[in-house]
This record gives sequence, structure tokens and C-alpha cells, in this order.
Amino acid sequence: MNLIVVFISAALINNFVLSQFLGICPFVGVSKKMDSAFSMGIAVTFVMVIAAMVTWLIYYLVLVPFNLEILEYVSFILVIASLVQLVEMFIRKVSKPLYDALGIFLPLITTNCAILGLALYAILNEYNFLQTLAYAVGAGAGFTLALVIMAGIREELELVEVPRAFKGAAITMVIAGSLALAFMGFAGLI
Amino acid sequence: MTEKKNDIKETQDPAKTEASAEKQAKKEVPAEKQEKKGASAEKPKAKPKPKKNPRAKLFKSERMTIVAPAPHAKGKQSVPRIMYTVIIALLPAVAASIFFFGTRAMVTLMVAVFSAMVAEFACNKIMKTGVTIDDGSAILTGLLLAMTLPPTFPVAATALGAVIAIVFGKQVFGGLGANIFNPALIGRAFLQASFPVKITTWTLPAFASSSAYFDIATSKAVDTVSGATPLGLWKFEGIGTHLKPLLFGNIGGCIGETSALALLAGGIVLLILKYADWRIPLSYIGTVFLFSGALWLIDPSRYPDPLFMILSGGLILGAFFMATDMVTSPVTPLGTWIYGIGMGVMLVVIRLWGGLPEGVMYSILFMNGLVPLLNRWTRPKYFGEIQEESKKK
Amino acid sequence: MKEKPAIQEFIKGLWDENPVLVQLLGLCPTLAVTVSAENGLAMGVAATFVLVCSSFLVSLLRNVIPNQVRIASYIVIIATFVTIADRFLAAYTPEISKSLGPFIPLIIVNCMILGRQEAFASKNKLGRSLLDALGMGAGFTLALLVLSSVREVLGSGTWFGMDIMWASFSTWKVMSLPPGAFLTLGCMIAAANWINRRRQT
Amino acid sequence: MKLSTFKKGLHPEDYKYLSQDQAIETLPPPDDVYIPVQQHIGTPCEPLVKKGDRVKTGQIIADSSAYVSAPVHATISGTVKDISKYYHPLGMRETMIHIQRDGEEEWEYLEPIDDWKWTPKEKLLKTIRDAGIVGLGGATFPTHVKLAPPDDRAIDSFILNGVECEPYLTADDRLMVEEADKILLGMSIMMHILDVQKGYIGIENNKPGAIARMQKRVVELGYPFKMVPLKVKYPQGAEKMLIYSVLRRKVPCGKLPMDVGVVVNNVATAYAVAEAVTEAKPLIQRVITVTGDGVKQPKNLMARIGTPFKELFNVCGNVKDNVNRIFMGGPMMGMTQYHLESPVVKGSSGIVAVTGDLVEELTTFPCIRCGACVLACPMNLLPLRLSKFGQENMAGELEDYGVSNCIECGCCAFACPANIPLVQWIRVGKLRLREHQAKTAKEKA
Repeated sequence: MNLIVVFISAALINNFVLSQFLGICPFVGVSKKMDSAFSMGIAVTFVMVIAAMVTWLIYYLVLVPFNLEILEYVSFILVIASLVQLVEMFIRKVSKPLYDALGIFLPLITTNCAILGLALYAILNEYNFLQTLAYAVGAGAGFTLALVIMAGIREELELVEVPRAFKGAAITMVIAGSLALAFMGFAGLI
Repeated sequence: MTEKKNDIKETQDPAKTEASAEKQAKKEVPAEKQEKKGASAEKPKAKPKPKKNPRAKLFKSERMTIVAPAPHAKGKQSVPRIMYTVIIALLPAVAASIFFFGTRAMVTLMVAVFSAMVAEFACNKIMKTGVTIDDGSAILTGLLLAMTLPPTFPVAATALGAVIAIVFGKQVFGGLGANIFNPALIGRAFLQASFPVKITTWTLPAFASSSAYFDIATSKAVDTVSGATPLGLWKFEGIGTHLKPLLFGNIGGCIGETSALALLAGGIVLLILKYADWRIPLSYIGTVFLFSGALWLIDPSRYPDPLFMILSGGLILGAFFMATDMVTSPVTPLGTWIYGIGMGVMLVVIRLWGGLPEGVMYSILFMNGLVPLLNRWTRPKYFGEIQEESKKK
Repeated sequence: MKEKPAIQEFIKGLWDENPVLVQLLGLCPTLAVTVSAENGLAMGVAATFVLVCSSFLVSLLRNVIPNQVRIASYIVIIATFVTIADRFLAAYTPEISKSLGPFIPLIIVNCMILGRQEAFASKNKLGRSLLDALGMGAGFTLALLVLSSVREVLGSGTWFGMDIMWASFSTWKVMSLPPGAFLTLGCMIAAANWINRRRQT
Repeated sequence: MKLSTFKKGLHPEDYKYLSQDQAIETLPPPDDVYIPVQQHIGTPCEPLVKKGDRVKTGQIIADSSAYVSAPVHATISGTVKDISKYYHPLGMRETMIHIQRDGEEEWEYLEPIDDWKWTPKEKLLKTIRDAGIVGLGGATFPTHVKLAPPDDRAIDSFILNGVECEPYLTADDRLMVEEADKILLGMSIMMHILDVQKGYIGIENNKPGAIARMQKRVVELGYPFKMVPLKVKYPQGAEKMLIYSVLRRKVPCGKLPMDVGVVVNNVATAYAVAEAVTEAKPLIQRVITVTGDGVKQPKNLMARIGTPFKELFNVCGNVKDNVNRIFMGGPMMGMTQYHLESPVVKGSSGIVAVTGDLVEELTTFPCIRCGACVLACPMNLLPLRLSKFGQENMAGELEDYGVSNCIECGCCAFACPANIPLVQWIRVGKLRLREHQAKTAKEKA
């Protein structure tokens, strides 16, 4: 039950993009086309889950026992960066179609604050390992959901005349604001 | 029959022709031109000779007609007609709320409509598009927004909500037809987030205290007029409300939430005229009924009965007038079903387990966001497409 | 090619290449921490500090760092300075540090900072890199300041904690919430687009 | 009884009462005819006569050696005055043969056939070709090609199209009432050529006279045909819709009716086939409805092909002063005429002049995604999307959403409350998709 609560909380109530403001850059940058948005969402979720697990292990098995919490940021970001590299190599080896679909998005993920943010929040919220896992899956699902909804809306908006000043990032922000308003309905759930 | 029709036409004709005599004359082609074509059996009629019309040369026939692509026939629908009909369909509910809440409700309604129109006009001027306040959509947005507010909501905040609704709900997307979210609900959601206390300060109808079957009124002092909505009462205090006041509107709540009967009357008119897709109210309310009904059967002491769920809060208003907003609802029939069911599920979830007593607004806004996806994923199979696939198999 | 005057590197960051409004970089902290002007300013200063320090180091080491591991090295450099900034804030302004929360460490992945290292500091001389970093940092802080001022004034009726609105003003709580952040930033970007187009024509 | 029909579509006001009761009146041969040399879909014909030649009624004056083509005949006896470009009712200027009448009718008949039941099918097909018969419902596809499907297509049903779903038009209706025998004869000749046993006659229920008359003659003459009265709905007369209404078969996208074993022909075509086979008359005239509230006396006229529209209006008491639109064909798919010298062609089923203030019609609003067009589209497409994709030149989406399936029936534009010229934009979309496909094909090659 507890895990479901963590999952729903991360996916809907505290949606990473719409209420935590994490991963805004890919949210603005990769939400133009539905296909790439979906691929990006899946890639981020994938990396998130692995990164959350690895950073959790590092924090509690290495940093805490050796009193090295000061190295938290440096070690986390290094883990994430190398993890992304590894994942990229792994996918390229294992599945060509998957690599073609996700390939170009993987390098971008290193600088996606949603990943580091996830790792930091998991530590901050003092989640145990399983909770961290549920948290990562939920956050990834929420990120993908927001990205896909936004991509759908932006494709729709290509067919209408958005005022010139609002074209692009500005209208994306307004839509994100409206979506955030809509997501406020989830508040207090659970 | 035929003759009669022609007669009428002809009696109408002279007035029309005289009015545009000069126009007609200009359309006439120089007489000499026609003489040259010996084939013409009929002599040109005695009409004033045309002056100069450079375009006349292009048309050797007797008169100029409109050249346009097919079809040359048109249905009777038009965008302003739809908008104004929806406004008229809302009037019974407006009348009911004024009856129950008095002039204060009227002030809120008027402020909202007026601010919406002013905002629309200002946007038109700033964006240098044609003035579009006469198409009725701004009036409708203002009206719908006011219907979702408590009768005693501050005037300035009402105006703010209307401006937000028009500017961020509609005009930033490019005006009518371009918006993704229901503008009135964007305005309302903005106000809900901004003034969470004021927007939940409900007023009881003016004569509610004298009505015997309204439990809460008796517990309050005579001069207090504020009270909670039936949903709020149920959620936070565990007090139920009888169905009869819910139906007639003798309850606390938003301006437009009160009289279910008046709303239904307007809504059914819209369904009959096909200005609202019948699938949306049906699937929305139907889902709420089935979902909450199932829960009620499981544990009637914990969950309210389904009729209460349907008649309380803004469900009727939302289902008939807001969810059915053409711009923000799916265009495909299948998409429409999913849209309605999604809203119903979300509404019940928010009402029963969420932090807020009411979720109509959020359920509609959330599903609005999904509409582009629904439209995309539920593209109907075109005629003959299915067979092609089955052949492949 | 004629070299631009060095001061140009500073000025461009303020408006023409403003990281937030024009380049759309570093949006996450921009939106997240701008509930109050104080927070916005603190975040701006912290980010500027990290940006300037890492630009300094990267520019200095630009010929030493091997090309293959440059991104990793930048990240390590940035992460180091972020840790310093974080500890500093936690020690001297615990209030602010608490309200900024994990967004201080998230400066590491702020694409504005990494972007400047990759695009500028690793290719330019020390002086220019410093000016560029200062300009970008100033532009970032400026944008944050405006955004956070709007949100604080409307959302809480105060500015840097001072009551400035009239007594009967009822605060728009939504401005302190995520939707308000998105809507305000959307308007700011639109305004920047509009002004830029005006200037061009 | 619930009448058979197809899904979606709509029912515009049909205005058939204007001319439904007007018996077909034969227009005397006009003094001048302008005969376009291209009057069918397929390979264009070349003129076989030159300026100054004397021609007889029914003489072939233009032909092509290609298979998918039909010859063109002189429709009056007289002298060829000129061969040059004149106004064509479809809007462009086309090569036409101008013949001026010089006296009495002199006929040149086709090779007569004694008893069609014992004549080889090849000969019947040749006669139909020589008679210049094309689909007279408006599509103008050469009939002899339609009647000779490739061997691998097993044809089992024949549908006679008496639907005439376009508002205003009553030409087919009158023809069925007055010439039922000849139509049935033409139908049985075509079924004989195709070697098909099952024949259906589809007529919309707003033509009770035609249904009764045809039914009566079918019984009296002992034909095995089945009458199928159909619910009044546009575009029932479109081949794909009619096949679905009558037989519940769906023609797959990009395929022809013969792929589902059906051949559909119009009643006017059947009439022309009967005339050609039994009376050796080539196709030189057709029934055309002259109607609309802008015409003083709406009529159904049997007119020679090549007669200028002006002549038709003269017979009908001319058009009223406040006419503001004249179109050939029905209001849903017809072409507006800007020139009344344009002649009657084989595909002209009617010429309609309407009055009325159309200013309101011309003000368009933005699309409000009401979905009226989706509910109207008989092909189950999303016209609002297609038109936008056409406007924005999005080739990939155009293909995904099946723009090429659009039959341009005009239902969407009729239903649109925002008055968006949807059909126009979809046409643009089709064109752009074709351009795009040609470009990619070129790149691949």
C-alpha cells in the first residue's frame, strides 16, 4: 500500500514537471513531436529507475558509512553521467531499434535535472530501497505523462494561429500552467 | 405549390432589385457585346446603360454571378448561432439562481460577462485581429464562469477570473477555436487556487432557513447566511442532503450549481438541437452513477448514494454545458466516450478520496488536456479500411 | 574577423542572449525557487557564483583537459563549486538554504552553466570567459528577480518581505503555486519575444 | 419498413418539387452547338473533322485509338464553323467543335444490331463504344470499359443507380417515370454483357413515381430485378455508398466496385445503351434538369450535347434578375458557371440557378472542432483535420488520415457551422500529397 501511495504521489500529486519543476528543459525542448516525446519519456524513466537504485546504494552503502556525505553531489552526478554512458552502450549492443528510438535522447538525460533531483529527493525523503524504486517509476510515469500530454497539445496547436509572441516556449509555459491547475485536483488524494 | 412559391419570390424581387439597382446596372454587360454574338436569341432588356466596369469585359454572359467552389448549399448552423443558443439554454438556470440568491448573484453574473467582453475586446485590439465579441463566445465564457462562483464572491475577483479566462484560457492560443482548455474553467481554477477561502464561502438561498427539510439551516443563527454545499457537508461533516432541494436548487453552492431541474431543461434543449454531443453527458453522468453506485452497494454507510452524487455539486452544469464545449471536447465518437468515462472516474475519485469536496472542474480540465491525444488515437477507420485489413489476414 | 569589444561579452548576457528569456536555459530553478524575491536573488547569486568560478577554472584549464572527458570534468568542477555554495548558504543563511532545498545542488545540472562551459569558457581566454560568465549570471539573476518579484508581490503582497500592497488587497495564492510560475514565465518570455521583434523592425 | 441506407451523410433540403412533375420536353436542335472533344475520363480524343466540313447528326467527329476513351458525335447536321477553345462548364477553356445548323436533320446511324441476345458480346461492347456512351451520372467513365472487367474479377451483381441524391436534380427521376422500359432494357443488355444474374435497382424514397413505375414495369415485363427503395440521404448516389446501401458490401480503399463483384450504372446510361443497341442511335442528347428558384419555369429538357446553357434558360423563361449563382450539376458537387455560352456536355445532369443572399454564407469563423463534419462524412474521415493538414502542407499526416479516400461529396462543408471551405482545402491537400509522393518517388529513383 505504502508503495502505491509513493507511486501515485510521484506520478500525479507531486508530478515532477508540473509541480516540482524538474526536467523543464526537455519538457520544453522535446515536446514538439509526439513520437520523440514518448521516446524521451521512456528513456528518462529507464535511466531514472536505474539511477535511483544505484545512487541509493552508493549513499547508504558507501557515503554514510564513511561519513562522506559532502561528496553526495559530486558522486551522484558522476554516477548518473557514467550510467547514462553505460546505458547508451548497452542499448546499442542489445537492441538496434531501441537505440534508434532512444539514442539521441540519452546524452541529453545527463543534464536532465529530473534524474539528479530524483536521487536527491529520494535521500531527502528518507525512502527505503523499495520506496525509492516506486518513487522512480512513479516519477518517470508522471514525467512521461506530462510530456506526452504536452506533445499532443502542441501538435494540435500547430494547426491554429498562436499569437506570434507566444509561439514556442511561451505558449508551452501557459499550457504547463493550465495543466498544473488541472493537476491541482489531485491534491489531497490518498 | 410551385407557382405559389414563385409568386412570393417575385413579389419580393422588386424591392431587392431597386435597392441594388445601381449594383445591378454595373453588373450588366455592354449591350453591343451581346449584339455581336448573333446566337443570342433574347434581346437585352431595357436597362440603364452601364458606366465603366473593367470586370464586365470578363463576363460575356448576361449578368455576373458568384463563382465559388461546391457545395453551393449550406446547412443552417453557424458559430454565433451555436454560442447564443447555449447562452439561451443557460437562462433557466440563471433565472433560478437569481430567484434563490437574489440580486447579489445577478451582480456577479453581470460583472463576469462584462469583464469577459472587455477582455476579449482588449485582446482583439492588442493582437490586431478583428473584433470578435459579437460571436457570443466571450459572453458564454463569462456566464459559465459566473455560474461556477459563489453568489457573494468579491466583484474584483470575479472580474479577475473573467479576464484570466479570456486571456489565458483563450486568446493566448489564438482566439476562438484554438484553445485547449475550457476558458471558463481556467478562470475558475485560477480563482480557486488564488482565493481558496473566499471561493468556498457559500451562501444559503435567501429563504433556505425557513425550509424544514434543509437540516443545516436550523443549526445556524438566523442572520448568518453562509453555509456549506451539500458535498462539503457530506464530506467534512457527514451530513447528507435530501434529493428534493437538490433537484429544485434550494441549497447552498455556486450560482449555477443550484437547480438541477433548470440546468437539465437547458441541457436537454441543447441535446435535442445537437449543439451538445449527447455522448458526453451520458458517459460522464453514467460513469459517475455506475462507479459511485457500485461503491454505495458495497458500503452504503461510507459512500453516498449515486443520485446524491449526480445531483449535488456542479456535475449537471459541467456535464451539459462545460464538458460539451465543442472546442475542448474530442471530435471522434469513440474519443468522446473515453473522454466522458475518464471525467466520471476522476470526479468520483476526487470527491471520495481527494482533498476537495468537488472535482467537476478538475476532471474536465484534466480530460481537456487529453483531448488532443484522444483525437489522435481514436481516428475512425475510414470507409473500407477494415476490409482491407481483414483481407490481409 | 574583427573581435568584438570585451564589454560586449558582458552586455549580451543581460538581454540579447539572456539565458532564461531567450535561450530558455536553466528553467527548473527559475520556476521552482521564485516564490519570493529573496529566494530568487539568492538563487541568482549562487548560480552566478558557480558559473563564474567554474568558467574561471575551465578557461584556465582549457588546454589541459582532454577532449574526451571534458564534459565529465566540467561536471566535476561545477559539482565541487556547488557543494561549496551549498555549504556556505547552509552555514550563513540557513533559512534561505532550507527554502531553496535541493535546487541548490541541482545547479549542477543547470544547463545554462554547463552550456557556457562547453560553448564559451572552453574556447575563450580567461578575461572574456569571466566577463561572459558574469553577464550570463547577471542576466539569469535579473530574470529571476523580475519573476520572483511579480510572484511575491501578487502571491504574498510583499516584496523582499516588506508589505507593499494596499491593506484590502487579497493575495493571489496561485502565484506562489506552480501554475502561477508557469503563467508568469510564459508571459515574460512572450514579452521578451515581442520586444525583440519590435527592436528588429 | 426501415429503408436501407449507408452510415453518416446528411439530408439537405432537396427542392425536387420544382421540377419533379415537369415531363421531359425535347429541345429542338439549336442553331449552334459547341462540342468539347474531351467528354470522358481517360485518353483525350482528337478532332476528326476540320473547319468547313459538313457533318451529319450522329457522325463521329472526334475519337481516340486508346482503349479508355469514347468517341464524340456531331449532335446536329451542319457545317463545322470553327475548332478552337471555348468556355467549358468545368471552368477552363477547352477545345470544342463549333457546328452551325444548316437545315434538316440528316442522321448517321450506328451499325444496327438485329437481336442483341444472340450478338457476340464483343460486338455489343463495340457498339456501346461507338455510341460514345460514358457514365452519365457525372463521372463520365467510358461504359464499355466498365462492362468489360478483367477476367480475374468475378462480377455477381449489377446495380442500377436511380438514386439521384443531389438536391434539385430530377432528370433521372423523370427518365425513369417516362422511359422505364428502355432503362430496364438497357439494364438487361448490360447484365447480359457482364453475364450477371442478380440485378438491383436503387432508388431513393423521395421519388415515389419512379419507384412505382419501375416496379410495375419490372413485374409486367417479367424481369428478375430487385427494387431497393433507399432512405433519402446524401450522398447515396456515390458508388461506394450505393453498394453499401444495397448489398452491405464495403469497397476497400483505393479499390473499385468490381473488386467486390459489383458494377454500378446510372439510369441515364442504361437508357443510352438501350438506344444505341436497339435503335442504333449514338449518344447525342441527354436529359438535363433546368431548375432552381432563379429559373422562372423549371423544366426537364432532352437537349443535344453542345447546346449552350443560355438556350436552355431561354426555353425556361430565362433566369430571374436576382440570380446570384448558377451551377452545373447539383448544389453539393456542381461547378459554378461564369459563362452561359458553356455547352451541355455528356456529364451535365442539371443546371441550377439560385437566388438568395449569400453574404452570411461567405463569412467564415475559426474551426471550433464541433465535429459536425466528422458526423457527416460518409467515408468516415476527419475533414477538419484533413483540411488543416492541407492548409499546412503536412504530407505525412495527410496520408495517415487517408485524404485520398475523400470523395469530395461536400457533406462536411455543408455541415460546417464555421463556413470553412473544407472540400477546397482537402483538394489542396490531395494535390500536395500527390506532389509530395511524386517528389519522394523521384528521390528514391
